[in-house]
Formats: sequence, structure tokens, C-alpha cells
Amino acid sequence: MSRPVAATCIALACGLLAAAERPLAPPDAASFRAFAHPSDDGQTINLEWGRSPDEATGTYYVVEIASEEDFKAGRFRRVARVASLAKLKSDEKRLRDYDDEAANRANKRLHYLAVEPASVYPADAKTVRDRDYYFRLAIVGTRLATEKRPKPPEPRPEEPEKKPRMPLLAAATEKSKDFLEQLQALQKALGKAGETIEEKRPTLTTASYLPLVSDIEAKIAKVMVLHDECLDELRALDRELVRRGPEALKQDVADWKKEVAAAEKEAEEKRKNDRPRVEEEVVEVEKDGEPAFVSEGGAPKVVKARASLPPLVRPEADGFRAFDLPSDDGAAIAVEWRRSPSENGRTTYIVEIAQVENGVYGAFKKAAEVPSLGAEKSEQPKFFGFASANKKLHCVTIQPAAVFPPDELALRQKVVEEQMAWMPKDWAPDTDFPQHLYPLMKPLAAYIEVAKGICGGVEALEGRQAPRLREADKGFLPELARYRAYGERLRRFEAHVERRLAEALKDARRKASRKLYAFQVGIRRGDETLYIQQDGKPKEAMGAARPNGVKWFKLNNIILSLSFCAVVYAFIGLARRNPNLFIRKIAGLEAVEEAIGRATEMGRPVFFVHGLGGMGDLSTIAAVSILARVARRSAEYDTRVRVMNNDPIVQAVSQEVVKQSHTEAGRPDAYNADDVPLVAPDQFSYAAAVNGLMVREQPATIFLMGSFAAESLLLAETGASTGAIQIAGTDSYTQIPFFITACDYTLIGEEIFAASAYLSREPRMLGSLRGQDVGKAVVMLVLVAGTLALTLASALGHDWSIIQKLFEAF
Amino acid sequence: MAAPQETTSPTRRTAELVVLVVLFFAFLAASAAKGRPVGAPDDWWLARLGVVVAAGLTLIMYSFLYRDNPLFKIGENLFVGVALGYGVILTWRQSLRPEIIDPLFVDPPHIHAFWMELARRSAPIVLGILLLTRLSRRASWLSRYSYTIMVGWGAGLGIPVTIHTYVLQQLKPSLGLISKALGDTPAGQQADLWSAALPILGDVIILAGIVSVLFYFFFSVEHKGAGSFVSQLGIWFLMVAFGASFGNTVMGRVSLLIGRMRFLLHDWLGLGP
Amino acid sequence: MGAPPTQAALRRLAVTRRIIYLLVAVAVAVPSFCDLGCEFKPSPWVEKIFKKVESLKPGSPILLSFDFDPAAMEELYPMGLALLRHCFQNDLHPILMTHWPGGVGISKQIIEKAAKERDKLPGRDYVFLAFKPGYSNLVLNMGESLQGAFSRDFYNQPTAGMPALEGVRSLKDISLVVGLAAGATTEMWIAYGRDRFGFDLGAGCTAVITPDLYPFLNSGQLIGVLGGLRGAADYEKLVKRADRATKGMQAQSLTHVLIILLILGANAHYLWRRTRPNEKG
Amino acid sequence: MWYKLTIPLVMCFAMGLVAFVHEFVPHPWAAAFREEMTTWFRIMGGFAMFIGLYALLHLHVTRIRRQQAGWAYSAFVFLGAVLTIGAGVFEEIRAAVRDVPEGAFSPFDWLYDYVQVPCQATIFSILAFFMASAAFRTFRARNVGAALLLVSAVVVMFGRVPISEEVGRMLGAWDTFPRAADWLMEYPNMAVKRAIFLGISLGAISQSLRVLFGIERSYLGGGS
Repeated sequence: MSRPVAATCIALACGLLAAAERPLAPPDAASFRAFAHPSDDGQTINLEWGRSPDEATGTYYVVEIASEEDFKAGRFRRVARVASLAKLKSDEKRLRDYDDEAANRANKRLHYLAVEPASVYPADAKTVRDRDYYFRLAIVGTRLATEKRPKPPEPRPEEPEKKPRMPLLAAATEKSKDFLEQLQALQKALGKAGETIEEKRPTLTTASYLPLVSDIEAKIAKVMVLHDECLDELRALDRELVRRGPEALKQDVADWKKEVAAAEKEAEEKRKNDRPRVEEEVVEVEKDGEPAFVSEGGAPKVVKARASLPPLVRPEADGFRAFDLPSDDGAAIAVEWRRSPSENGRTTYIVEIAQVENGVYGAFKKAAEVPSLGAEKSEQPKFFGFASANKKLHCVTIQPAAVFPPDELALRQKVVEEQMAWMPKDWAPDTDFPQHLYPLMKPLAAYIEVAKGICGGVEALEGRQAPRLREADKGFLPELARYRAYGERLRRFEAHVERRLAEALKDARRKASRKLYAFQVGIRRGDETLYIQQDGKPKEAMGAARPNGVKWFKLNNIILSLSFCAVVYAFIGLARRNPNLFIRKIAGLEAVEEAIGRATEMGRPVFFVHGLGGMGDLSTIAAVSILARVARRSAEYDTRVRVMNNDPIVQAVSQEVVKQSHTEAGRPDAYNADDVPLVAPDQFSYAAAVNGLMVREQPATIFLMGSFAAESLLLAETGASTGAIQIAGTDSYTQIPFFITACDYTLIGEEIFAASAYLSREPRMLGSLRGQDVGKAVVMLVLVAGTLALTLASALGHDWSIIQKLFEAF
Repeated sequence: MAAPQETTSPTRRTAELVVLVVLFFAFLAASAAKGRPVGAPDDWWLARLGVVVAAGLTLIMYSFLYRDNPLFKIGENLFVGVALGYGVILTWRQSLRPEIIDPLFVDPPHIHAFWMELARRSAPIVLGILLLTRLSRRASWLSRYSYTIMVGWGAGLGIPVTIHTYVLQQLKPSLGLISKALGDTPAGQQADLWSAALPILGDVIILAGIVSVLFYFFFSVEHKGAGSFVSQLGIWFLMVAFGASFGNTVMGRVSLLIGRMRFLLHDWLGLGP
Repeated sequence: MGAPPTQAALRRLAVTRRIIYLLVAVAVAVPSFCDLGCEFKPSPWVEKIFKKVESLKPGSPILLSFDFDPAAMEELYPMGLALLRHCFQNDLHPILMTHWPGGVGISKQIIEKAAKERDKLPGRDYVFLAFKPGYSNLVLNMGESLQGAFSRDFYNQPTAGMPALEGVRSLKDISLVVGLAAGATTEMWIAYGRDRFGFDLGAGCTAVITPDLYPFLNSGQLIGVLGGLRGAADYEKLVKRADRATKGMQAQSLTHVLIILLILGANAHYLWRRTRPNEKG
Repeated sequence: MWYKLTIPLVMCFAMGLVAFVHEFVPHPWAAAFREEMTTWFRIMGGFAMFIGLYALLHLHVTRIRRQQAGWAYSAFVFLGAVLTIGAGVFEEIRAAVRDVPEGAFSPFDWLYDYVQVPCQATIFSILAFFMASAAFRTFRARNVGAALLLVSAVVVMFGRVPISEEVGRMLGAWDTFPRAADWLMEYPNMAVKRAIFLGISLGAISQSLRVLFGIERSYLGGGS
């Protein structure tokens, strides 16, 4: 830990030194150059330069470009501004030299930028390779300035929109309009269904008309609901009409419309009055004055270069292979090949796959096209580990089942026929469907005619439409009901088919991925594609997917789990044989004696308050074994112990414990079962009752042990206010703060288990406690040693990240 | 805390009773004061009644602030009961019906499908029924067969999962602590060192915190000498963290109170914006 | 600690207590009548979640797990509402579930409120799966097959072939899960959900458990967290729909200040007493 | 007796072993097995919930029968339960008989919205009051630890509310206090919580281990 601290101190010191303001130093001229690379794409020009000592978050490099003409005129245009800490040459994948560590380290000390002249001179886009360009480089600093900008007014908190209540007439009209629309929609849907059935009749499957059915389903449901509501509305309206006459009702509507308009106006007003606010934003602005150019002999250094397009090179044949993806469920095949020297942002690799039926290749299909700078084998350490060799390889995982999916339609047909066979004979959907459909149409039409009338609202009522509507039901609603029952059967059948189909598909996919496949890989630039070749013709790699036995990427997990389990188990065994394993002193526990002693002096009782936990949870068990000790001591000092319970079972156990410890202390007579009461069963009543007792009996000492919830605060507070010594212990971390602030001693978290193990010498607890200690020791060791090592390494510029990768969790 | 410390003399009791009655009528008056809300649906009075009931229960709950009292207990138990009933109905609606009734007796379109489903679900249903034997004294041992399966599964699966989530996933970033901060800062960049130093400092603090707290909960060696210093450091870290939790707890409880206050003032009395 | 206080002392304490209660009540009530006009900026952890939701394409699924009951409602209700509003604004397909039986009612209230505002329909624009027992096992089950775990939604409609669930077979097909928790469910979602099926997990939780989530934020197992009412307020701000939480912040400020003053005052008095040993007690 | 104790313990161990191993096996069988198992537990879960509910009812029954302190109140538990269940059953039947228009009155939801929600939501809000009074009466900087605790508590409490930003603006930088709070959360708090998690997880593992090896048997329930 000393190393990083030192580093930090130095850092801080230097930071202080660097406070003073001075002109920025540009990188040295020699390092600033343009260069060509086999991976060039013919559009960009590579620039590189060394790092300036003044790089910081605030400073930027500025690259300026000039075409032949501009250069003659002495005109340069800014083509890029890059943060001075970014754009290291080592970050540029295509320039990385995968064999030469030294070169890569050198790249860390260089900046790199690929400039695209066409971005400044769009006219040159075609001819960029035949022209020279001139570049110069500067470093600029920035300062922070605040800009004020108007901000849209805060949207006001949403209020319950005060809509005036809709009068009956309007409501009824709305409702009946809605109703009519639904009816017509239903009619249309039925018509559509009918036509579809007719034209599809020869090739009719449940699947083909089920969408229609479920659509009709939904509409019918709405109609049936609306029908009832509509009738209610109309009846109500009818009554009103008789009572007040049509004019009054119409008047209501008019008033209502006015009110609504008024309300909207008001809301509008409110929105207007929102005050606009101004928001301050901090922005970087470049420092004024000439930027510091990279200069040679007083003048800014200018480098001249032109874009190059080297010929495309195909990856080597050896190292190109296809194999089952390890540690997977047998769905994928991995295809791997070497890097081509001409990779760049504009090239891609394409992977093609073909089925192999007993030695005969099928046609090759494109399975994947990946950017040539990505898809490194090293990007999937989960399956291929962290070997540095993986950086030199490309690897993509192909799921054959995705490329050659099983024929879903055929499968569906098959499943449907299977299931049909099981269906009762009198039920053959695709023949009698229309027969169920058409009877619906006529009554519906009649029904709609009636419904149309209603939409007039009052006018309709003069003709008393409501009863006639009910008349029209008689033909229609029963039909609907029959239809629905039928649709219900259909839907169930189809859902069943879907489930079966899903299984069948899963099965088919599994079979598909187990087959043998052939692969081709090629590099593509524009419309030019070069396949990996072996003696003159494209090379195929064979591979098949297999389900594997072990997830090797979880190896670290396996080892850790097993070894830790072994340790714990061993220590439990040890504790069985030797029950006085060492456990350190625990402050709260030391205080127990003193606290009880105090109670004895003052001649006042000791309170032991259980938490809410049942006998099942560990903290309660721990609490009980602490209670045993407390009871024992106070029995010896002849001090009264009162144990508060809120759980009958815990109460029973506590009574047992207290009784026993009295006997052990040779005072069985002193034990009184009423000293271990069941105070109250519910959380807050419990707290209240216990507090009552505390205040009345003024105990000298209070123990709060077990798992507590919100009531901890109440108990601890009152306890403190009565002036008792309080010793608390709980593993419910959210409550610990209250105990710490209000109690004299607190057993924090695992301490309570340690305490009980210490007292009870119970092998289970003792052993696992010790086992956990070993675990913690290991963790601490790993943390400290690992961090130190990594820090050292990164300070010395080595890459020891493997230490960290050992603990990678996939 | 609810105040049982007051010795409750009979005179005081009567006084309290009177106050209670007065409060009750005040409550009714307040509730009645707010008539039919504008734009309310037809069954508005049900909602309104609901709000009044809810307000009443809320106030009863708050009466606990004065003292633990019968009204509070009634409210508490009533809500326990409602929650319980809610649980029963929900278990039926969300679990038993969709898991047992529907798949067996509603969904299958033909008898064959029914048998298949039954074959698939019989085992868990039997085990589930065995669970119920836990309720009887004599047959409760049967329930163990169900429990062992569940508990065993949980325990067995729990081990690797815990290692994965709580040990590996937590150790890895901790290991990278300082080195990462160092790696992020390019070597020899003076002007930037302030911002470079701070994260390192932070990482050192984190590391110190983790280690010292772990050491504090390390029971196999006596904490003396350097040990006592480390565990002392651990305690301090713990205290700071507990402080943070404490602050958040206060925040949470206050938020709840705010919510209830909003309900009383706004929904019940219709006051405020 | 000293000698036990007399009855008189206790009564005095009782009186001070009632005064404090009154102060708190006032501090909470006042802001609902007058606006203190406190401005605040969303915290970075909240923004992370917001940005993640923003980045989802319209129609893509997002699983929301509302694992809380009315006890935590005042904190998590506004949070859930803001989240759902955001989802519906961006035409995402929220899939809502809860691990807590007590949470069904509230989840229903929230989603139906949010859906009504933009007339979204269950099954078409969102899915309300409601509750199932099983906890971590349920999550594992969903990881294998969602339709298997929830064969029907809350409205008793079969989930197989539900438009809103198009392309969602299991948790592996979901890119973002946000778990609102009043208990340990967030950690369960991390252990049994995120770490296995690799979706991004955002958490929203009561202020009480927020601090426990920082290790997971630091290790990247959580992308962000909405902590308590403040988190909700932040999110409301980001969604540009100020509501309950934003209003609540005023009262929150006042009450916190009050409590802080109480703590400081009391401790100042305490230290002052301690510095004068002659009248200790 | 062997079929009461031995077999269950053996089953428990076997189950645990399988669960542990299948976690490391990518073969489709493992996934299939997991799906099967989790489906089982989903179905059993329903029954398990009934156990919990029954236990609660049972508690109150015994309270009434034994006439324990405050047994009369348990009657209200039953009142609440009966009301709610009744409402639920009523709705089930109503839905079965005819299709219900959405937004129709639902007594079940009514009970939830206007009884359960307010009660449950209120109970914990009471604590806000208690905290305030406790803050005044018992939260003392008795020693360095408690002092640290209170300081960081104050910083967090203040940093988390908007007013701190207003105060910050007065002092120049609006985000002084929020950042202080965040720092506490993200550095010391994070470290401690991580350490605690490491500790707890080790504890949890050894607990599951004790269960698997039949050392810990409390889950078997009484009557062993």
C-alpha cells in the first residue's frame, strides 16, 4: 500500500508545481511526420507526432491541411482538433504490431491521426490519391467560460384535470356513437373474414384464419360490454327526459360545452405565466493568441504527403479452421483465421457456410460479415482464454440453425394434423367455420339499423329506441354467445398447437446444428473479395457443433467454491474435536459482566429484549446463547432478568434457557416464568409495550439482541432515556446506526455470531466462523498483494493484468 | 416514541376520551366539508368514501404517536387481516389457477393434451400438497420431502452464484483499483496531476476501507499492535458508512411521511396546490 | 449514563418530544401550501438509467419489476410512474411484474394510470404479468422461457403470441431490466438475472437500501440507481414531468434541515456540558 | 426414523449436489433440468404461500384461544381477512357469470386501495417523527466513532436535498454538498459495503454448506 501512497504524494507535489501559467510547448519537430502503411485505404493520410509535455484535459492538438493551391497561397484549413490526451498511436488497431512489444510501447509515446482530405476538399474525393497535401500541427490551450442560455420553463406539476362533469344527454350520445362504431367495425370484420375464408378455402389451416377470429373475438367482447352500458345510459336519459323535457337536457349540453372551454382557457393561462429561466453552462473556449505550431527553424514545420492504396492481400491459408465452440450448449461453430495485412476501417471479412451431405457440399451462403478491425479471437476470452496469441487471430461464432432455419410452415402443418387427430370427431374447424360465421350477419345488420337511431340521443328517445334495441338483441346476442364459445375452443386449440410447435422447432434447430458444415472466409474491400486460398482454389474448413460437458470459463468459480467448502467443513470437524478454538475478545461481550454488576449494585433488573426474528434465523440463535450467559451471571449475582419476546417459540426456548442457567447457578428457586413474557406479537405494539415496561421498571441494563427492524429506534431511544446501560447486537445492518448512536456497546453484524460462538462453543458456529475467517484472510491477502503487484506493474509499464483476469467472472 | 410513560390517572383517561370524541366529530365534519368532486364518475361516492376511510385509518395509525392505543391496534390488525386475505386471493389468481386449474382443465383442447399436462405437473402438485402436511402435527414429516428439495436446490445453487456475484465480481474491480487510476493518467503529464492524484487517493481509501473492515470482522487473532490500529480504522470506516445509511434512512422515512401528508392535505381535505 | 431520571424528568422529555413531533409535522406540511422554489440537478446515476432507456429503439421490450408493497409506496410509486411514462413516451413495450404479492395492486394502479395518459393497451403496448411466487427460481425460469413462467398475464390473457411480447422468448431477449425494490430483490436480480443472462440492470429503491448498492454500481453490475424520493424527483425532471416527487422535495429539504439542526443543537449542548465537568449528568 | 430424517437429508444433499454441478455444465440437458425444476418450484410456490398465510392465521387463532394479551384484536384480523376473501370470491364468480365492463366497481381493489395501502404506508412514516425526536435526545457524539457517524449522516442528509444546492449557489459552487454526499457514498460507504458483502457471502456459503451436509436442520421443522 506504501507504493501508491508515495505515488500520490509525488503526484500532488508536481500538481502544485504546475500551477504557474506559461506558453504551451509543442511536440518536437522531428517526430511530426506523414507515413504510408500496407493497411491504407486510399482515402486517408497517416500523420504521427510525439507527445508534448503540456498535454492535459484542457489542451488540444490542431491539425491544419492545405491543398497544392492553398499551400501556394499560404492558406491552411483546420481539419481536426483532438484532445491532447487522446488519439495515441497505440490505440489504432490496424497499426498495432502484434509480435513486437517494443514497437507497441513506442506507439504509446506517439499521437496518430488519419486525415481524410476529402472532408475539407470534397471536390478531390475521386482524385485524392493523385494529389499532394500539406499539413502542419499546433497545440492550443483552452479556458473555461460560462455561457448564459435561456431554458424552457419548468413543466408544472401535473394537476388532476378539472373537467366539468358530462351531462346525461352528451354522455348517452357519446356512448351510443361509440357503440355504433363498434357494431360497424364488427360487421366489417365479419365480412372480411367471410371473404378470406372463401378465397382460401382450398388451402385452409387454422393458422390462416386465426388472426381474423381473434380480431372478431375482441370486437364482440367490446360490443357486448357496450350494449349493457348503452342500455343503462338510455334508460337514465329516458327518466330525465320525462322529468325535465328535451329542452332542459339540450341546455345542459350547451352549458357543459361552455364550462369545458372555460376550463381549457384557464389551463392555457396558467401555462403562459410560467417564468422562463436562464441556465448557466460552462464551455471551453480556446485561449486567444497564435497557437503554438510545431516549428523547424522558426517557421511552422510542414509535411507533405499523398494517400496510398496498396493491393488487397488475402489472409494466409494455414491457421484457417472451423471447430466446435468450446464450453457451449452445442449451438455454435467457431471459425478462425489469421489477420490480413490490409485490414482497415473500410474492409470487412465475410464468412460463408455450406451444408455437407455425405461428402457433397451444398451452395455457400453468407453467414456473417464482420468489420476487419473487430472480431478478434481475443474479444471472446470467455471461450478462448486470455492467450496473447488470440490477438493475432480473427474468430466468429456461427449458429448454423440461424443460417439454415427449419421449415416452420411444414412443421406447423405436421403438428396441426397430429393434434387434429386427437380432437373429437364433431369438431373440424376449417370446414364448419363459415357456417358459424354467416348466421351472425343478418341479425347484426338489423341490430345496427336500430343502433343507428339511438345516436340522435334525444330524438331517438322520442321514438323510445331503448326497448326496440332490447327486441333486436333477441336475434343477435345468442348468436354472439354461440360464436364466442366456438372461438374459445379454437383459441385453446391454436395455443396448444403453438406450444407443441415451439418444442418441435427447438428440436429441429438442435438437429440442424449437430450436422457437418463447410466454411469459406474472404476479405472484402468495396466490390473486391479475395477468399482464403490453398494452392490456387478457395479453401474450405469443416466443422460441426457439439454440446460440451464443462463450462471451463467458470473454472475459478469451481475451484473457489470447492476449496472454501472444504475449509469450512474441515474446521467444523476440528471444532467438534477441539471446542476451544481461539476467538478474539469482543468489546460488547466484555461489557456484559460490568453491566450486570452495575445492575446488582443498583438493585434493579436486567432487560433482555429479543428481536423480531423467529427461532429459525441465526441471529436469534446467537441471541439465545448470549441470553444463557447473561442469565447465568445475573443468577449468580442474584439479579432479576426480564426477557422480552414477541414470538411464542422464542419465548419457550428463552424460558428453558433462563431456567437452566438458574439451576446451574444453584438458584432454581429464583427462576420465575413470568419474567419471560410474550409481550406482544406485532412489531410496533411490541416496541410500545416493551418501552412501557422499561419506563416503569427502570432497568439498570438493557440487552437488545437478535434481528431488528424499524422498531430498533424506538427501543434504543427509550432505553437510553431511562438511563440504562444498553448493549445491542444485530446482523440487520440498516438498524445498526440507531443502536450505535443510542447504545453504549453494539455488536456489529457478524460480531454477534462470533460472540455466541465464543460463549456457546457450539461446533457448527465455531467451525464455520473459523472457516469464514480463513476465507476472509485469503480475500485480504489477494486484495493487498494483487493490488500492490498490479500497481507496481503499471508503474513499471508491464502488463500483469492476468492477476486480475484470474478473478474474471463470466 | 409512543408515550406509555405517563402514569394514566382516571381523570386523564376521561379527558382523553372527551378529546377523542371531539376529534371524531371534527373528522366527520372535515370529511363531509368536501362535497362531490367535479367531473367525478358515477360511483364517485365509493371513491370518496374510500378516501375518508383511508384518511381515518391514517389518523388512527398516527394516534400511536400519542400512545399505543386500542384504535391503533384495531387498525393494525385489520390491515394485517386485509393483507392476509389479499394474499389468499392473489395466490389463487396468480398461482394456483394459472399453474394448476387452467393448464389442466381449461387449456387442453383434447383429452390427450390433458394427460400430457397431468404427467408433467403431477410431481410438483403432489410435492406442493405434501408441503401442506407441515400444518398437521403427525404428518408434518411428509412436508420435509418437499422442503428438502427446495432447500437443497437453493443451497446447492447458492454457493456458485454467491461466489460469482459477491466474491469474483466484487474482487476483480477491487484488484484493479490503483493500477487503473495510474494507467488512465499518461506518464509525465504534469499539468494534469491534480486530477490524476485524486482518483488514486480515492482508490487508496477504498482499498484501506475494504481491508480494514474485513480485518475488523476477523476473529481468529487478537487485535493488538498494528492489528488494533487496522481494526480501529475499520471501525471508523464502518461508522462513516453507517452514517451514510443513517442519513438515507432518515430521508426514506421522511419521504413516507411527506407522502401521507400529501394524502391527508390534498386527497382528503383538498387543500394546497 | 448516570442516575435514572425522575418522573418529572421523564414528563419533561415527553413534552419536548411532542414539541418536536409538532415541528416535524409543520416542516412537512408547510411546503404543500407555499413553494420554496428549490432548484436541483439530477444525479449522474439517475441520468445513466435515463440515457439507457432513451437509447432503446421504439417497440423494444423493457422489463420492470416493481418489488415493493404499500409500505414503500410513497417513495417508489412516483419512481415507477416516471419510468413508465418515459417508456410510453418512447413507445417502448414495458413488461411489468412483481415478486411481492402486496405489490400487484400498486403496480396495477401505476401502469394503468400511465397507460391511460397515452391510451396504451395491455397486450399491445405493454404487458402486466403481475405476481408469481418463486423469487430467484422465477427469474431462472424466465431466463429459460418467459411464456413458460407466465403463461397468462394479469388480465388472464395467454402470453403466447402476445403482440407486445413479439421476439421476447426469455430474459436473454431483453436488453434492459429496471428493478424497483423495497427489499433484497435488487441483489437477487443481479445474482440470478443480470450475471447470468447479461442484460443491463438498473435499480430503483428506497433510500434505506440505496447505500448497499454502491458496490454493484462500482463493479458495473448495476448501470445506475434511483435512490428514494430524490431519485424519483430526478427522474421526473429528466422526463420533464414534474409530479409528486418533485413537489415532495421541498418538504424533504425543510424536514432534513430541521433534523440536522436538532442533531447539531443537541450535540453542541452535550459537548458544552461535557467541557464543564463540575455539573456533569 | 430413517424415512423421516435420513432420506430427506440424503435427498437434500443429492439435490444440492445436482444444483451445484449443473451450474457448471453447458449441455442442453442442464438447461432443460433447470427449467423443469424451476417450473416445479413455481407450482409448489403457490402451496408454500398458503403455508405462510395459514401460519399467520394460526398465530391469531391461538392468541384468541389462549386469550393471550390483546387477543380480542385478533378478531379484527379475521374481519379483514373475511371481508377481503369474500370480495375476491365475489369477483371471481361475477367474472365467471358475465363479462365485466372495465372500470366496474371492484370491492377487492377498494379494500386494497383504501384499507391496506393507507395503513401499511402510514406505519413506517410514523418513524420520521421518532427519528426527529431520537435525533434530538439520543444521537450524541459520545466517541470518535459516533462523531464520524453523525457527521457523515448530516453530510448525506443535507447533500441529498435540493436546498443544499441553493446554499451551495450562495457559497459559489452549487454542487459542493451533493458532491460531498456522493463522495461519501462512492468511496468510504462503497468500500465498507463491499467488505461486508464479502463477509456475508462467505457466511451464506458456509450456511448452505451446513444445510447440505445436514448439520443445520432447522428447516426440517419440528417433530424430528
